[in-house]
Amino acid sequence: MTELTIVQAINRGLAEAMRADPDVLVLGEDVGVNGGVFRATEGLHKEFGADRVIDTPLSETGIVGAAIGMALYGLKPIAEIQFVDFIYPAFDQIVSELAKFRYRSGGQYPCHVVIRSPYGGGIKGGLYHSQSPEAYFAHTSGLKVVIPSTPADAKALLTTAIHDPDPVLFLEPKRIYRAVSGEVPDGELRVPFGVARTAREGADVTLLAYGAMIPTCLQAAETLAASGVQAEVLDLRTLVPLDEAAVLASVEKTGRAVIVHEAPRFCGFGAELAAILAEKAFFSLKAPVQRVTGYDTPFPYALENMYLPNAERIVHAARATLAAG
Amino acid sequence: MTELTIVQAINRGLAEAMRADPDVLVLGEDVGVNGGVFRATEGLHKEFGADRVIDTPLSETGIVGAAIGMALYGLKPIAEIQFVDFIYPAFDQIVSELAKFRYRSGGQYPCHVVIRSPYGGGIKGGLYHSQSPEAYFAHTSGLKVVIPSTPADAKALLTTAIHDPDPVLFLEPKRIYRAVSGEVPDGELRVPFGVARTAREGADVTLLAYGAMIPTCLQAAETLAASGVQAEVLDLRTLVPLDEAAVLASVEKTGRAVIVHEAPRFCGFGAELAAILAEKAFFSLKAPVQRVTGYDTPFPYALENMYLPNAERIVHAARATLAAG
Amino acid sequence: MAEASEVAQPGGSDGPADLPKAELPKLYRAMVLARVVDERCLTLQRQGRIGFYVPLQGQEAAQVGSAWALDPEDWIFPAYRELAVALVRGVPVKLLLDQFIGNSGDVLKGRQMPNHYGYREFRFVTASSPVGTQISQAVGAAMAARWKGEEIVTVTYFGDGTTSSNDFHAGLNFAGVFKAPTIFFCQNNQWAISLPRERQTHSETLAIKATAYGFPGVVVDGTDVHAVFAAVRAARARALAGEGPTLIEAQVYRLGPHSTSDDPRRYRTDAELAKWKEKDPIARLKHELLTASVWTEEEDATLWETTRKEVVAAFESAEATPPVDPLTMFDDVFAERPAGLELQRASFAELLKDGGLKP
Amino acid sequence: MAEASEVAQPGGSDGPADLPKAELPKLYRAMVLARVVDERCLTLQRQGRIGFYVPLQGQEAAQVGSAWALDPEDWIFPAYRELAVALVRGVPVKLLLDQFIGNSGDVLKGRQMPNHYGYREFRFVTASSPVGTQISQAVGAAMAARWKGEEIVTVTYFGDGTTSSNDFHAGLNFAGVFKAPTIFFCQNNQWAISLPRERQTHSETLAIKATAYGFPGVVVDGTDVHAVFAAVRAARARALAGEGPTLIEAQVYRLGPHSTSDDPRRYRTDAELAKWKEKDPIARLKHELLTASVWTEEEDATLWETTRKEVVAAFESAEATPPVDPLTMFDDVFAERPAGLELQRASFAELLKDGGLKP
Ligand SMILES: Cc1ncc(C[n+]2csc(CCOP(=O)(O)OP(=O)(O)O)c2C)c(N)n1
Ligand SMILES: Cc1ncc(C[n+]2csc(CCOP(=O)(O)OP(=O)(O)O)c2C)c(N)n1
Ligand SMILES: [Mg+2]
Ligand SMILES: [Mg+2]
Repeated sequence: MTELTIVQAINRGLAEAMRADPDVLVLGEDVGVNGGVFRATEGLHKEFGADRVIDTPLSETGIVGAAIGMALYGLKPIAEIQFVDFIYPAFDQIVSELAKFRYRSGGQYPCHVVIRSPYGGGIKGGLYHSQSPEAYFAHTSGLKVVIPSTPADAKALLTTAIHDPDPVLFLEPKRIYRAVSGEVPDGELRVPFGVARTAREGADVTLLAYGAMIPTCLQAAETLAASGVQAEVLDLRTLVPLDEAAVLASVEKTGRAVIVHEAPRFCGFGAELAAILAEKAFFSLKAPVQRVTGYDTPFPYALENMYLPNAERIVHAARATLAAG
Repeated sequence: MTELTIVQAINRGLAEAMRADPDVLVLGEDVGVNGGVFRATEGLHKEFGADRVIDTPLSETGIVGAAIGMALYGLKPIAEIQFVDFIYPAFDQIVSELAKFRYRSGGQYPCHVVIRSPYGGGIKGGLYHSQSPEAYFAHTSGLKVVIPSTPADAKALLTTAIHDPDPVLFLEPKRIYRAVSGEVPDGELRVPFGVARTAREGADVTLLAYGAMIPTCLQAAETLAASGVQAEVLDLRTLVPLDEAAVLASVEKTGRAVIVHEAPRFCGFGAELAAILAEKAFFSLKAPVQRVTGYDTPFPYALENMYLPNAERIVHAARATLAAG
Repeated sequence: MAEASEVAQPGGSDGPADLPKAELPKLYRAMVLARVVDERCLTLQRQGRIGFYVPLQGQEAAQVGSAWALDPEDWIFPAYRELAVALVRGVPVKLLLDQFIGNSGDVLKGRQMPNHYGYREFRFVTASSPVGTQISQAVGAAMAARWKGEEIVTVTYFGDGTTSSNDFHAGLNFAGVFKAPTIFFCQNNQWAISLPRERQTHSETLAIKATAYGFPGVVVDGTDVHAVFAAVRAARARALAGEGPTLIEAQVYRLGPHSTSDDPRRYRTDAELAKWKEKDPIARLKHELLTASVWTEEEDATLWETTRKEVVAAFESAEATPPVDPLTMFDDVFAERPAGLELQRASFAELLKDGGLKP
Repeated sequence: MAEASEVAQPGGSDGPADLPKAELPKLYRAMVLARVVDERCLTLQRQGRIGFYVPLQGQEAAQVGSAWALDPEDWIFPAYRELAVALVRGVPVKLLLDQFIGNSGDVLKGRQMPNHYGYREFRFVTASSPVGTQISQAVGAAMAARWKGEEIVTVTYFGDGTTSSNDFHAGLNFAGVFKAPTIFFCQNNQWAISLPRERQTHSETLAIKATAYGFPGVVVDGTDVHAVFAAVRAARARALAGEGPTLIEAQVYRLGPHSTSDDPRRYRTDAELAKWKEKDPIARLKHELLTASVWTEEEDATLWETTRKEVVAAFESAEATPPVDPLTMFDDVFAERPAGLELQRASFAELLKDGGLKP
């Protein structure tokens, strides 16, 4: 066990996977000599060389396109997109190619690319260094979408991703890259996809969240606990595949749900969660589902802290569901 | 009044807008001499010339980027994307630029581009000529998303779009481009955005849909009527802005909702509708919300008719909600 | 060549840059086979027996000449018009026709439109519709092959219009920077649907675009199998010598429509078509073979006849192949079906049983 | 120039390609102002008084020389590093600093990171972060201007790394095909964050990439205001004569970090930096002015001093400007707020009143 931050755990996960398997390689902008703008690939260039830790030209479609070609050929490429806000030039490669290769070829061409990218607010990045576009990818059949919230999960889920036979978008909550640290087991460690984590148990209301919103939810849960309300915090970990069973089990227990994410509300990932509850937990729900999310505006700079869901808003929503039914 | 198909109504709408305003122009692949692969721009090149009906090189990012520049400069460009499946190379321009220009500039640079594009299944187009990606765009704050289902609406909503001060993604249900025809008033005609259309009244269950699913819903409603169930069919027309009031009013009346769309279910537009119902119509709902949608796979070729929602599936879902509560 | 509907593989990579005379009839056979399949499919589409078709007439020499210059181990990243390349690779006609129908014999399980095939076995990567995406993929695969120490090249095929795509730019740029062993084979058939080459880009040639990426671009007459073969051979040698990629522009003409959905009379003249018909690559090679006395008119008549019969037979066999199993719709989204998809499949299976779904 | 923190506009478009000697001190003042703002902002960022900053040191001559060659009616599509261009355009320093802080004086309403400004009034289009997107937009605007019969050009600024972007390719290709009156001004500052120019692309120069689009590309010494001015002047004349676009590669060096988040010592050598420091464009122009006897050391000292004071004063004034009104967060998503957003705004307003939101 070693005490690591999230970004250190990711770095560790990358290094260990590369040591274990010569087919694993990393490519992206500034991932080599510079070690990545967040230092997630620090040291890898030195250890594994420029052929396995590839500094690419400034083209996301080139990065993902090349990674796809490598994966088709049998390597296990890990592509870094510097900020997920800059993934859109590669959207065609991701949606039209990466997600559909296995299917369109009748299973002949699996395409196990991992795309890692920091996402979300909290670093005063304004419109273009703060976005949470997970819903786009979760809606794209054929992609897995993974978002860790702890150092141990960051390493373990990344390891699973690297060995998964399918394409994985691995979104890293940059806001808590360094803010959160914790014990991470040494050596290879995997967490299976599709298994949510109960970050806190509680019987009165379920908070459904992921990534950087987990610490915020835990904080809200503390506040609620002070007034006798026990909130359960479910960390989804993988949005695709989704642990629907865990979501339903928790809400069936508590009868109340508050969904939390940073992305704008309209058609956000929370909509799918609410829809699942409206379909499958309808008779267990005691009150309307609540969503605490970013607003339906682009992500603002100066007002970032007012835009992002905070503990107060979550507490407010939890109280509203408790009062409602 | 003239009897027109949907594609003819769109052609009419374009021609009339161009006649009325010299700042309106059309650009895209094969829109000029060829009149568009679906003939939506037929005749325009001849009438308005190559400077206003611009055949572009094969680059969607170029088309949308150039259209944005034109709009910033004060023109009213209408960009055609040949199939919406090919919009992804322009995703960055749409999501990062078009949708955010007004906001990021503090209101200095409105960006009134209309992007027209055929969407959806029904023409045996397989993975890449059949997709329904409306949820991506509906989740993108700053874009309006419009989908007509009748010839009259096609012309009127397009006219509104061309004169709207904001960017509009205008998705055309190619499956019913020619299958549906109807009376279309001559001359300028607008339908305001954000006002749903009751395509059929009914008190027992609400079918929420848009585009090519409207005829399918109406067909399902006929079948239901034969067994004494009156389905209300609400044609949303504009996904953004959404006529939430109409959605809620209908479901509050019927107490039951079936949401229908062609896109895959997971994180599709139907999720947002279900979420809104789970939040705001919770106490009116008598039964779990149902979604009848494309499956969470890429769009298949040979099995297209089994993939697409059909009247039987809708009837089945409607009966399920009637039996449930 | 035992059967006209299967093409003998070319000889390997270590031959000379000149096509041996004795091999020419083999290339010709491949071109004829492609033409016959093409003509047949256009008819079948009109008859409603296949849903769609993308013809290649006029591009046979470019395709056969380039494919012939490759090693069977080389990877091909095609677009949707590379029928003759697939045939040279050895893909049986029946297998292609299964794909056009989308039946249970289709390796792709009926998932894609006609012409969007691919066969791992033949190192012919499954095509998609969005243009250009295969280009940067081919570069990545070449980098991977080199990393694995395999002495192969990747070849990607695309059209003149596709030089405007995002991945043309990204792919060629990456290839230049990483000296990827990739051959960019552009079939400039003068049209991208209705847009002529001159309005696609203002560059003098398409080949000259390689300058922007720091490697050679060459123009070849794509109706001349020799020129094409030699250019690809040279590019392949260059790539394997570690000198990097080459862009080849093969100048050809699309004699037919863009696809069966297209009507070229809307945008181009009969005169232009007539001019290019004179350069029909099949007539050209036939003339050469006859002149060189390695082929007779009699052999030619027989070839066309037997080929036509074999293609008809192959289609009959494809048409008799059972349809694809509906439940396969839920396979291959992922390696394993996640719980949510499993539920969707179960409800689909139930509907299927109840007769609520029609093909 | 009455105030150092505002730059006098250049003379218009009909002057000669040579910069008149008498005008040189004006260009020098603009460059000094840019340098002073730059130095100040680096300090302010370290002090936590602004959140982020993108310096331009080393690129002043390229920016001032190019902007000086334009007409005030020309439209500029910048990236995020074009501070000196904005100053030449006449944007007051205080207004820029308001943007860096994101206060209520900020025309952008505090919505963007520092350096991502834009001012319709000055025909300086609001920048975004994704690289390259402005390039195809500039082409569209040029086509629009021509359609409206306006005799202007559009100029787009971008870096060496951005030549790899999708919209570089699309924008230049469109411009070539449509002969758009656009100037593509590439500041090759040798680095794209940590990637050196040679590994960004394998082409000989960046300017040569214009060949791929059928129009001229020229290389200029970007530390030489004269060379830059002349190149832009020529390109502008060409564009207005209907002859189409030009790509200009101004070779410069980013003397500072990529941004305040970057540490260039991780990827480049002191020796390289030292070599380029000798070509500091400000020292170079100063030397020329002194040699030509149109400037004295005394004037120079005064200029730096007064400029520093004015910039300090401008920042103090910007810092004293009240914060942006939180409720503006919901404006400008659309021309009018739709019902759903209105509801979100109302609940936000309530939370705000209750104290549930902190800045
Ligand atoms: C990204 C994208 N945009 C548009 C299309 C529609 N489309 C299909 S083929 C084609 C023209 C391609 O021209 P070219 O590259 O010259 O190839 P050719 O068809 O002539 O072989 C177009 C516009 C597409 N398939 N992909
Ligand atoms: C599409 C996109 N990908 C990545 C980034 C992150 N990024 C910001 S600036 C930059 C380098 C740009 O280099 P260059 O074009 O040379 O301009 P310079 O910063 O040197 O002026 C990168 C990679 C971005 N802004 N946009
Ligand atoms: Mg072509
Ligand atoms: Mg640079």
